[in-house]
Amino acid sequence: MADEGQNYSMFNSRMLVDVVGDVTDEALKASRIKDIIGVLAGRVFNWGQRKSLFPLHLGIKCCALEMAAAGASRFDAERFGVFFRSSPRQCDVLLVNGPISKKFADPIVRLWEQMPEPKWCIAMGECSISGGPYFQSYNILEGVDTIIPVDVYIPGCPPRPEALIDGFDKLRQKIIRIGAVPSDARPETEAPLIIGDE
Amino acid sequence: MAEMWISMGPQHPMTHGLWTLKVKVDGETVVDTEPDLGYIHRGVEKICEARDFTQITTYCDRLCYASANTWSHSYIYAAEDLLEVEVPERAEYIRLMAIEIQRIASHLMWLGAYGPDIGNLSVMVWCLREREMMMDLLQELGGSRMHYNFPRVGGVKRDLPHGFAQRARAKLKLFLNRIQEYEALFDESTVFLVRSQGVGYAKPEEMVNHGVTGPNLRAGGVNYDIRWAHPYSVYSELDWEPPVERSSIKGADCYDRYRVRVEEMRVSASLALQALDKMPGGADTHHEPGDPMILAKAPARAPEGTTGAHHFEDSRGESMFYIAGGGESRGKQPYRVSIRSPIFITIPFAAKCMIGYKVADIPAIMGSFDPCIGETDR
Amino acid sequence: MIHMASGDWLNIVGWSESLTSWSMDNVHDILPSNDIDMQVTIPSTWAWPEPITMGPIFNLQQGFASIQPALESFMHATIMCTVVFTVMMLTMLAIPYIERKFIGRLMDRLGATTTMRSLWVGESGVTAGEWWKQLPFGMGIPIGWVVNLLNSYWGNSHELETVSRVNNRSYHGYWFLLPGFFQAFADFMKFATKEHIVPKNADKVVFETAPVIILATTIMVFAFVPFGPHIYAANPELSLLFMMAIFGVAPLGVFFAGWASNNKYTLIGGMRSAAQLTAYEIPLLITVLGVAVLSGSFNIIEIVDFQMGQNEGNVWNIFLLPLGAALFLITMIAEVERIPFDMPEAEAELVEGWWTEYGGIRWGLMFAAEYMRSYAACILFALFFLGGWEAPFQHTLAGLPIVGGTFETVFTVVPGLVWVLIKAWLLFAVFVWIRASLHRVRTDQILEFGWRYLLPLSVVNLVVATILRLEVWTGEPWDLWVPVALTLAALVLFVILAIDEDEEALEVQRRPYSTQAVVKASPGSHRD
Amino acid sequence: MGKIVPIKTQRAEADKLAAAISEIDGVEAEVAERVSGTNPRPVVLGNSSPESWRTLAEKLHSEHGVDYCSMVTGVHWPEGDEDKKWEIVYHLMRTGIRNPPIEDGLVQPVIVDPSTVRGSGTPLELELHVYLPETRTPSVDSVQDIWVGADWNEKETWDLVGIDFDGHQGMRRVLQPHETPKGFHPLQKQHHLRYHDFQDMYDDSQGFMRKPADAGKIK
Repeated sequence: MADEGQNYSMFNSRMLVDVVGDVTDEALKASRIKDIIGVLAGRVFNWGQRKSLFPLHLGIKCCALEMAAAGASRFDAERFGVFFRSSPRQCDVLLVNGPISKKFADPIVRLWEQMPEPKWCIAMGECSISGGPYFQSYNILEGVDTIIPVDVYIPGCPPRPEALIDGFDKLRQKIIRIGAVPSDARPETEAPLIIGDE
Repeated sequence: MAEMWISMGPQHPMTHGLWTLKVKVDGETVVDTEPDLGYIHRGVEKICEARDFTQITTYCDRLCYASANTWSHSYIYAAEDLLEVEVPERAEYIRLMAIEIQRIASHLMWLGAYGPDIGNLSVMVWCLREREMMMDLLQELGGSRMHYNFPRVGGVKRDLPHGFAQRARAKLKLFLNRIQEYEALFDESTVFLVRSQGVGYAKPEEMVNHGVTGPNLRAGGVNYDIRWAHPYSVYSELDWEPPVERSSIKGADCYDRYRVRVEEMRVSASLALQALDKMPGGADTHHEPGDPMILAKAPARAPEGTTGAHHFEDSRGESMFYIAGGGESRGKQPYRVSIRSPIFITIPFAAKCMIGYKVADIPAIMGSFDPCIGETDR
Repeated sequence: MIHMASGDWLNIVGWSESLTSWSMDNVHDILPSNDIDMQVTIPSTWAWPEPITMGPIFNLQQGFASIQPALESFMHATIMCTVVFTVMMLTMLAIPYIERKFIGRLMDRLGATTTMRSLWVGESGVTAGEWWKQLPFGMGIPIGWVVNLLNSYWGNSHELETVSRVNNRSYHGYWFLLPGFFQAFADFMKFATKEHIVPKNADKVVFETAPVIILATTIMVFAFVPFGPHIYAANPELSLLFMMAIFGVAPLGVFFAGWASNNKYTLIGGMRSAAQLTAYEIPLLITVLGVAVLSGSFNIIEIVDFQMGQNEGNVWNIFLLPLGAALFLITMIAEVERIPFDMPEAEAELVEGWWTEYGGIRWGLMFAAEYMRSYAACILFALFFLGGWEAPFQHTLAGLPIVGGTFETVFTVVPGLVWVLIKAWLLFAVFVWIRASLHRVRTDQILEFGWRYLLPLSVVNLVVATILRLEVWTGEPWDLWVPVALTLAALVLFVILAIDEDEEALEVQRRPYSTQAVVKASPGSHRD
Repeated sequence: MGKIVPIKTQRAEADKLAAAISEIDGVEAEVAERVSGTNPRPVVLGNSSPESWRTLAEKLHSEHGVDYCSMVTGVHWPEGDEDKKWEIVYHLMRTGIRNPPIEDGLVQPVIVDPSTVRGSGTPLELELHVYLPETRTPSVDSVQDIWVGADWNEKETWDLVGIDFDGHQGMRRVLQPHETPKGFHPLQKQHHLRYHDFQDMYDDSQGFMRKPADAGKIK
């Protein structure tokens, strides 16, 4: 990752690292060790990524209470590794649980940008899927997918906590199928997963 | 340390919802605050002008999502005033019970959110466990977990389901002795007392002038309550007393607001139990949906020039609906619906209360006023 | 070794010493005798016409003798460091497991339930297909057999088992698969593969080095923590001072992280943590000094042996210095920044406190470092106050008439390491219990509590320790009345202090703790 | 049984207040009846001219103890008759709340017994209408300094309905995004909701074909 903005004062042997890096990479590829490591490590990292999905502690409207109920003791989402963090840097899933008004459009895009790759977006509830009961309003965007690429849609107003946990299950199935690739590298043919219609 | 503006941004664990509090901080003490609302403004008043009277109840459920029933009832009473409908006695008792159970669920949601604000996570999970009990009861009445669309103009569409009274009594009695668990976790922990007593003072006269009502006002030692000042429903038939807290000299602080809400949960539980006992026709009889015992015939159109207004004691303060009739499609839709949100008026007051306290007190003070941003931004 | 530590068959230090010295002697013998002096000649080629000869570079035989002791101690140190590090890392895995499961139980819920089984089970029916076929040279085939075998017996090929896991609360795998134990693995694997983001106008060099400081000092603490009488990486004469010094460096890294992320929240979080840790460093050191004074030495192993020794102290320090134990617990909770002293990383108002801007592996490592510090705190409490690797009532049980024999064999067979770990894990459960029941104390109240209450109390504890050591201790084990009297006094005092209801305030319905926010808030002062 | 404020005392107090207000020129008030559910409630219904509104508000606050402003509503009547194009409704209340007295360092909570409440302590409900003729910039005197509760109500009314309040400090948009264009006040009748005239929207359940051209773009 040769980012030119580095002002490391330490020894910066970018050129040497690049050369050595390429040579060893070629050697590993030739000896097929890269495949072995790639496949085995890929399985372990895929397991790690899908078993610990940290959603962002972001409550917009009513679905936020269902998100809290899912985190509480009756529906306990933490059984599946869902642990709510409040800083976007430490989250993988942006759980959008309410209508996106024009005023909140660019803060939520900034939140999405702050999250490190690989990241996913779950649109929870009618308001984030299509504006919900407020689709005619002058101040509401018709769905989060107008501004953020969405991976899993959970219909319902509000969806029951079981549906939210099933949404996380759908996301885990997606990760096991496609792998934890960064959000911009995902194949275009990815049809949105709508729960309950298959 | 030079004074600097911190913006406790739209996404922040302290805000129970989406709003920004810009705080000018000098070191650790708060010098000036400025709230910025409107992040989930969705123009409900404009949308209601294109809906007819029964469709609007769904929007009023979704105003304050922690206490959906109280808000839909607040609208229904205003609509009944507009359409001049006489509500049968049994429907009033069913409504009162539904409102009081919803008030308990709303206060439990507040207590669950107030715990993590001051740092204790297990309170949230305990309170949500009890709230699930209350939501089960309301789910039997309304059909879904959070937004019930339960009242109709002129009464209640469905009567109590079979065996509801017995289940409700069992759950409410179990809840009454679960409150001791929360009080043990809060009142007997010196850390909570030190964190909440003496923080966020507010005097009753100042609160009334600022438009703050409800539990926040009663915490100041004044027993003003819309349910007896501007009576509605059948509160006059039941034996109850609005809980009042003996505050400190300088006014009501976070500890008083916490005490008042815990007492109010007990009063609401006893009100719901009394409503079940005194239900005309008995709580175990079951009428068919739409039976005149529970639902009166209501006109669908409001002619031009008629108005309806109702002040309602919501779990966060006084909520009010003012409806002007005579809208489109020959009066089937209202011309103008105006909604008063208690928290929309309380947040600027709470922001002023914080001046002089530490940064760490901001969630304690803001949390004690029980903000619910859904109703604030309408 | 100045002091022959108590006997324990798991004598890793001894084994590694004998191993290195045996191997070094053999190497010494195998080497060629001293008459061959090494000479190297490079034949001539077109570049250099005549051959180049280099004189005796290095006469290995005599030379080796001079470096053998240094090489030996270096080998011994590396072996011991790796052994202690692996022991620490493996046993530390229980810490997140205890935290997640115990706080889940206190919160009336299950907590994490990931098991190794989920590696081959896939996600409710969706599996990664025949992934092992992509391995070259047919290596995948045996893996395929194993996965199919596991799937057929404990996998999801059983239709009845793919019950919806959402509502079936009993479905979390078999107890012997330790459900939830591998959640920490999964979290760390995920942290390792996250994108690394450095905020644009952050102070890059400091932003990168802060996690290194925190992690390095936390691991260095374990160099001096003995896991058993003969399991330690280093055992200098003043190991206690070394460890306490290193323990105190991590807040510097916390402050660097707070400063470098160029974010108002982290700046406040960093300052708060620096203030809090300085306020609690001094009472901690004085309390530890009290323990050292009572046990008569600064070497942690000698402190534990003093508590264990038949002919020395033979009483655990918790019964001699109950006040010291309580102070150590409180200051350690503040030192590792757990609730109720969690202000620097306060969820409610500072979003995440000083590590808001860190994500990915840096945050993962700091998250692990925080657990390591709590683990070190628990082990230290076990060593200083709960008699380290001595089984509870070891000598009295062994002395019992009939049953004594079995206890005797049990205590000899079970190594000291096991007792240290049990005590440390139980103590971490107390940490989690405190986290589940207390609220977060405000920063100025934390500092004020630290300076006004803990500091004088720790000095009192030091005075009690010196009096006990000089006046009451007569060289041989404590006679019984001393610990009993001290513990009883401490318990009575605790009960009296715990009753903090102010009757007069209660019956007049005044509030016991009404304190002013502007005026300094302290518990127990009754003012309206 | 539960104690509530008896209707008779409330109506008597309402009549007294209505009579007192009617004396101010430009203001006429009478006691109307609002029935919600089963309980009738006397409400002092008055309308005042824009000029005499400020004096009415000060008199209410100082003499009649009306200490609580519940809500300010703005209504736009484009087809209304000539001088009633804009309407502002003030919902006020007399709560009769005093700070609880303090005896020997202890606060004695004020427990009002509703059934025996008399005189100026009886809670009352007022609803005052102010009508404005057709103007590009409708405006009324602000009551921000009399009832602080009306402060954010007035900001919201200007933000959504467009009625300005003279003498209001810090008038800004509270609910709408700060960058909304100057003259845009959505609750005025000339603005319509999206898909307002797509009546056949509802028979085409997906409605995708009829999405407006600017779907998906942030407006």
